[in-house]
Amino acid sequence: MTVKILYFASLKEVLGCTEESFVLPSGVSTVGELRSFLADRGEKWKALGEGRNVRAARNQRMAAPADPVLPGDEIAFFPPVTGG
Amino acid sequence: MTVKILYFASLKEVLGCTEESFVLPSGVSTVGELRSFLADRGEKWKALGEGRNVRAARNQRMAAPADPVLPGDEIAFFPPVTGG
Amino acid sequence: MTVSVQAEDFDVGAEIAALSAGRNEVGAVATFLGLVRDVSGGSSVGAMTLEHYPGMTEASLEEIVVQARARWSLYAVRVIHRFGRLEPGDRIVFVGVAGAHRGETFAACEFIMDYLKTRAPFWKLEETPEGARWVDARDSDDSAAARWEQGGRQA
Amino acid sequence: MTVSVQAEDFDVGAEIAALSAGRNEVGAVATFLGLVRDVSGGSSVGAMTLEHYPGMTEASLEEIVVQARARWSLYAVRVIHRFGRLEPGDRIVFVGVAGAHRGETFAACEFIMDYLKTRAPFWKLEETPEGARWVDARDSDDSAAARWEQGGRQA
Repeated sequence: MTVKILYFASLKEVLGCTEESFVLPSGVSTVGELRSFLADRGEKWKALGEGRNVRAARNQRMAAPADPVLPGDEIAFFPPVTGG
Repeated sequence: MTVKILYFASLKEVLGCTEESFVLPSGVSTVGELRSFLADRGEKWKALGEGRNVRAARNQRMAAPADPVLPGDEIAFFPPVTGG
Repeated sequence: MTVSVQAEDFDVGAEIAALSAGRNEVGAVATFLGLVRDVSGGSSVGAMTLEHYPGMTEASLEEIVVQARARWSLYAVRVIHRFGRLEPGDRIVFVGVAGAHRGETFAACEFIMDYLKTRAPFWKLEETPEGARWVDARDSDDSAAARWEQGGRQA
Repeated sequence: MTVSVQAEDFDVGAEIAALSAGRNEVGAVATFLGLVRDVSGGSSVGAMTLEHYPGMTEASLEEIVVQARARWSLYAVRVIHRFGRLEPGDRIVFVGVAGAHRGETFAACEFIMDYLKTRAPFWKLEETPEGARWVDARDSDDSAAARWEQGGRQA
């Protein structure tokens, strides 16, 4: 019942975390619910809070808040992209 | 009272002429009048006639029929361009 | 090979030549080359580091190319994007599109760049005299990409 | 040197490098390369000969570049157009534009090509199995150039 969570760029720096293995708690079944849960972990995790410009990917594809999170998924959170 | 006239591409081939020195007759004072005069020279010169898709330049700039023709000018007639 | 995400530099002339090599039906090659500027947001930039999301970045670029090929009839497409530390004047990104005529190659090349800017996971960290800073996404990039949704630029 | 009208081939990679050489404020280089196609209007093309109007051709291209520079803020522009006999796969024309950001370089590059196609005195004579024939101007080229008059593509 675990997922891999990745953080990139400024979000990675603020959180001090690149990657974690995360056991899905009950009540967390979508990308949006996962993000809300993580945002409540403590002060620095507010960077994931509502109103912050954070994008998410599920299994390496851009994801919407309503997209499901299933065991074994790779979920990523990152700021808007700035390549090119 | 002469002008240099140049012909290019398909027009050059049809007329069998690349360049000529031309003495301006009275009544020919614009690019359009020059073109009409030339078109009346004979059968093959109808390629310059009204309704034919011919462009003109005066002193190496695109010219309109109403543009003046003055002694010493270089006038060119050619089909629509197809480079690039 | 259509998409490359790499630390190494690339040879623009060779990439352009490859787009039409052995394809005499190619009449038009439109390309874009992005370079590191020595100035950004009013600050001088000594260098930048490009971070990416290995796996997703390549897949995103491939998907953008698939979309471009679905919109326009193209003979060849090439996308190269570098990551890691780069200095002013260094090449960052190359997009090349080969087709029969110029309209579709210009449109496809610009489409790919606009989508890359908003959908491919890359992030720039700039080194300036005021310290290192992550580049903010620009609203103008979102609106550039949005143009293609409205059907206004089918070329 | 901004404009060249020449019989000789050119080095695309070197031309693109020159557009940003020593200019670290360049962030974007958009280019277009036109090649001889082996097919045209349903016929196979063995070769073509490009005729031009020495003097006026160069002046026309310079004027088009002046107009592009008046519309957009550009750091460097390069236009090369060949004349004489060319075979399928041969390079015909190169337009390269360097600027700060991509939008203006894409727009200026396409603008220059659209105007070149309708305003620069070049004419193509194609050699086909049915004989040599002068290429007709295309209405689509006129409408491509007309877009820029309507203010619809300021980018």
